[in-house]
Amino acid sequence: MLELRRLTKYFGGVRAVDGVDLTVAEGEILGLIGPNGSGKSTIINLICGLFPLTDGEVVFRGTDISTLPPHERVALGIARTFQNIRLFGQLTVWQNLWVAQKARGQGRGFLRGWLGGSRHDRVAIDKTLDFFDLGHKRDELAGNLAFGEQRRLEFARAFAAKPSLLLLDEPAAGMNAEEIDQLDARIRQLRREGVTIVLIEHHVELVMSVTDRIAVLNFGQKIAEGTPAEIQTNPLVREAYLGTQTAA
Amino acid sequence: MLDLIDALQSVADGVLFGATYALLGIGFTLIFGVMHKINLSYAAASIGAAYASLLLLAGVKAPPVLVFLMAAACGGVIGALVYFVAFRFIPLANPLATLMSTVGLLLLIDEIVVHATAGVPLNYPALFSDVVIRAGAFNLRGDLMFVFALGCVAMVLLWALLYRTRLGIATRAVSQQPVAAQLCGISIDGVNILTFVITGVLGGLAGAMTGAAIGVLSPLLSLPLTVKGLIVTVIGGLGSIPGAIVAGLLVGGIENVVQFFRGVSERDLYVMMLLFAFLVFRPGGLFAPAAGRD
Amino acid sequence: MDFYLGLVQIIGVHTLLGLSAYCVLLTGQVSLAQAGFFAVGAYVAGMLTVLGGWPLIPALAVASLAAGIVACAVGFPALRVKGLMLVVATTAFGEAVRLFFFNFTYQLERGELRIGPHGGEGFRQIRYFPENGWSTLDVMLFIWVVVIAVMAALWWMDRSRIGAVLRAVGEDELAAQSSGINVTAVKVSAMTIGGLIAGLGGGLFAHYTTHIEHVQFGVVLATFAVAYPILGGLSNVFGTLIAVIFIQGFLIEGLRFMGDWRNLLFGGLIVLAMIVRPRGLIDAGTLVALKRLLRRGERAGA
Amino acid sequence: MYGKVAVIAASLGVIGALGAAPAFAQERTVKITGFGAKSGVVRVFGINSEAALKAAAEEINKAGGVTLGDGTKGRFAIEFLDDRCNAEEGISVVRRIASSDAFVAVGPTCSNVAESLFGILQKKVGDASDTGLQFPIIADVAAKGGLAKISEWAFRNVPSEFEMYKSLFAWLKTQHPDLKTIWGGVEKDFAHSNATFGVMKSQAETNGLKVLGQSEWLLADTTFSTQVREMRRANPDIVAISAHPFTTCGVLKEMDRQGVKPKLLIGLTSSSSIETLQGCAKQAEGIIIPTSFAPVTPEAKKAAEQVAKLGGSADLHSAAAYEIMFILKDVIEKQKIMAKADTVQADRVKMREGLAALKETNGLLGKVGRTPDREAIKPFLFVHAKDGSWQVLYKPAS
Repeated sequence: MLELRRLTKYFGGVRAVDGVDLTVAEGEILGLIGPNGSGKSTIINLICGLFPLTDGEVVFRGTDISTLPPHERVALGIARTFQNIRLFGQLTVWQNLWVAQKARGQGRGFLRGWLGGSRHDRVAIDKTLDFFDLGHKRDELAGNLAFGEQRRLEFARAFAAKPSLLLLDEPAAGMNAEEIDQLDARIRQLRREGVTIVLIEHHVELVMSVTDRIAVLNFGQKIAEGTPAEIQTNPLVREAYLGTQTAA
Repeated sequence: MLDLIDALQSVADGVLFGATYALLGIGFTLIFGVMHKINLSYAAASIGAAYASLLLLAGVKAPPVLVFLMAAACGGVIGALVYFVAFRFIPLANPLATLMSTVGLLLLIDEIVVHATAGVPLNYPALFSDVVIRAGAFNLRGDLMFVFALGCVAMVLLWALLYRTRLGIATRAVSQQPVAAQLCGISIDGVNILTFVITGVLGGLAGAMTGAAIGVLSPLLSLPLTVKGLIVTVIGGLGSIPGAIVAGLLVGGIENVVQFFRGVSERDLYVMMLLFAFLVFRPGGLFAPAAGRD
Repeated sequence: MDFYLGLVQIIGVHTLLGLSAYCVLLTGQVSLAQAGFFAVGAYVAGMLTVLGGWPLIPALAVASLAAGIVACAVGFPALRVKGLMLVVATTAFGEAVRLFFFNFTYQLERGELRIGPHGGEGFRQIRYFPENGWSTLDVMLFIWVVVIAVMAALWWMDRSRIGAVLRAVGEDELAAQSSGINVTAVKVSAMTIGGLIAGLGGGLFAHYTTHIEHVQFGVVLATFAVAYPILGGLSNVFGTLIAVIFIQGFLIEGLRFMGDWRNLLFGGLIVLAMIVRPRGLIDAGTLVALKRLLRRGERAGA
Repeated sequence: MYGKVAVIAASLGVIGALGAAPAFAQERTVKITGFGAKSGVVRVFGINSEAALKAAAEEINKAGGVTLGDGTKGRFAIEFLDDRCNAEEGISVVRRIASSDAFVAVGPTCSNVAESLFGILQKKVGDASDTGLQFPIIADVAAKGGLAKISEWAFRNVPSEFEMYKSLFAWLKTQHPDLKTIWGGVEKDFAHSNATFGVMKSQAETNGLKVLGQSEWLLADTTFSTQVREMRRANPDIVAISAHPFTTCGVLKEMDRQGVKPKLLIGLTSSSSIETLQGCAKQAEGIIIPTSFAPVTPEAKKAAEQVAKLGGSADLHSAAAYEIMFILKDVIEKQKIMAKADTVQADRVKMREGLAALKETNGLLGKVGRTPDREAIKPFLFVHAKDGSWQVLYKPAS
């Protein structure tokens, strides 16, 4: 469904991403891991179109989307969360989803899309909120939520865009064990509903348990790819992690 | 041929006067660098300092040099006051509130000057006003040369202060990493006040230079100088001191060239349109870093 | 009585000016071009009624449209930049508009008189209101019908998804983009709406002051345009109205008894207001408190 | 609501005096409201006008006051409101005055305010289809040409610059037949300067001077070198500058630096004030300006002293305000104005008619003629700057 071909991004002289080839199949959960600064978040940003590519292509469902602006990529079905939470703090929880949701509704009439949508759409937002266990907070300002709730809301907002490909950038960072379990369950549930997921995560247990395949990055290059079991025994991966992140 | 010489002469005059724009630009840029906020009352405070120097020395027959120094000192005091009135008590998270409070202060300073002088233009002393350096068909005004030189000296001192003293290092640390700087024991409040005093001194000098270059002071000046200062700041690139200097001289020169070719009625129209185009198509300023920031 | 009616007219027109900046501020942009759009509206409406002999309402509609088109055209390039860059770019644009009218002369012979804009000397005798028998009260009511219509439209827009989208862009452009919002389109639309409203305000301004000239549309007016919503708070349209009443009603007319002190207080009180209420006179907190009060009242009533 | 307090406070004197006193009281207060700029760069105009109005009112009151329509004596009381040279505020101020018992207002300072103000007045008296304000206003300062034409309720006691420069150039022709060429300088974005410059230019040509060209600058400009260079190149005999003190001084100083020394300098009427001398007395030495005021007659001297005592300075603008008080006194007496709360409407009409009917008034320098356009033809003289003060150069016989 998503294909990255020789994906390359230089910042000045720094090769943040250096010729990465990667394929994500329909319906799978792909884990993207690597030490800090290995280029994981940059890849997400490139898939979303936040920076122009230095070289290579991003192909989504057979079409090259490398030059599309970010909002059009969302319209095609690519949604994301941010590593450092970026909610609309002065909007309510409900409005955060509202903003994201209707962007896809434009096809069904411009006015309706912009003015607030049908009853069906509103119900959909409430359902999403309930699914992410935020129903009771719907009228709170997003900025006033607790940290874990903010993470959930980011996830919910990305999901509200009804994506077929969801890019999660460290959704478990700062969460406690219970919250991570819930996250695990939600990711699995989404996969059952047919959403393809790319997951960047440092939390090894979560990655190992939930993903189908894992790609490992180091210094902007892909150094390994395979099932979780294969990755765990890959010497290259060990080497990449040993010096930098033994604790992981 | 005459036209060419005239055009060049216009550029030269403009560039020399541009030294005052450059000083104002540096002031705006320094405050922006340290606080990430715009101080719209800056040019008004500069003119206010020049006025204060005249009023405080009204009784004595002070030599112009003393008036200039007085203006710089007043500028420093006013700078500190501006910080306490318009910045100190407004939370950092509300940049719009600071923007507005400095607008209020601009109006207040202007009105204080108007009340103190009834809005009447005042004679401002100049040094070397009777000296004209002639080079062929070319004339360079002695007083403008002096103003220009004074501006250069101020810039060099500022550079030395920022890069060669502990105070300067602290200032730059705060502008780059406020939290880390605090952890290293630097008082942000102290650095902020210092920045306002330094920029205030520069502003006082700029005000005095403006007064000396025109020969008269009027509260009419504060609004156009605010606009000029902002223009210089953004053309030079936010936070860039060399940018502000070059931009100040450039704006002074371009203004006079356009006036020479298109006349005064259309001068500002063209300057504004040029500026608009420049900002939109080269938003990073003259010395923009190669890669865009996110 | 006339005095109060006149003051209410001024408040109405300035509210329109403030609301035009409000729309743009919601998307997080400080635009000092609003005075320019206001000027376009004033000159277009004035020329249509005086030179073209048009009735007021179509003239206002065209003026508003013209200012909207100008705003849209300038929005595309200008909104590529943000923050201080945008402030200066829009100042430059606003000044360019003012200077255009400084150089703009288009006069027609009417009997022995020459009428129409005359460069630096301005555009005299835009007397549609008195010539058509409008009393001060009529004018005031007319202005307020327009103001209330605009406020209602904006209030409703604020509550709709558009409002949420505008604010989302204002808070975090990157997140908004990543939520599928075309940020450029939203910002340019906000600018266009702002232009439409400013044009309407400018058209009314030209007619109740009867004379317009370039100096009226300078940086000071542009600053006031953004000062109203900032001072009033961006949580809803009433903040702007309150701020206009505060400035025009209280600081300018209300403090008149202070004599010479009035003008010193003007700037000082603006500073003070910002220190005391950095998020504006009416902020989200005020609204919550008000709602609570209302709810309690309802409960007590029921 | 806020404004009400002030209005009440301000009109309390009138209402109180009228309400409390019996019908045949010996004395009544006649409140005259002046308005103009008392803030911003033109503050000095407001200060001077206010002082002049008060000085004149004091003078009249001392001499027994004004005789009202019912034979009682009235005493003038002056109030002065600030319009900040802003058209909207000027309209507000006049509406405020018109909402009180005032039957006339004196002002404004700025021509752009006058433009708007006169625009909201009824254009033609008795035109029922015109709902403009019916309230007489007499201007003391606003100098832009032809303003009173806008409405029949608008009057001015402002000197006619056309007449002044016409006379000045004619006089120059006789005095300095050797001067052949002239160069102009104009503050382009200030309507008054710009309009007056047109007058200067046409009068110079009429009197056989060759106009070599002109330099232009803006109200708040800071460099004049390019403009003055053009001037130097042309090497004119005369330089005529139509600009207000701030840029007049800026240009004069630049001329000094570049060594441009024309045989004669001419300035704008408004620059014949103390401001120019404070800004650049040395460079302005010798500049000739026609003005409608100088302390040359005993009356004028006395007026100047009184105005100075009240913290103002008498110049051609504030002298006009001073004269206006005496004009108002005459009209009140001639038209039997009552100055009572219940006669306001009639008083206003009478005031307007009285002002319109004037053929001549007494000015500080002599008789002042009135035109059908409701403008004044004031006597004037030519002053020049000498040793840091304005001195009379010549007084044309009028």
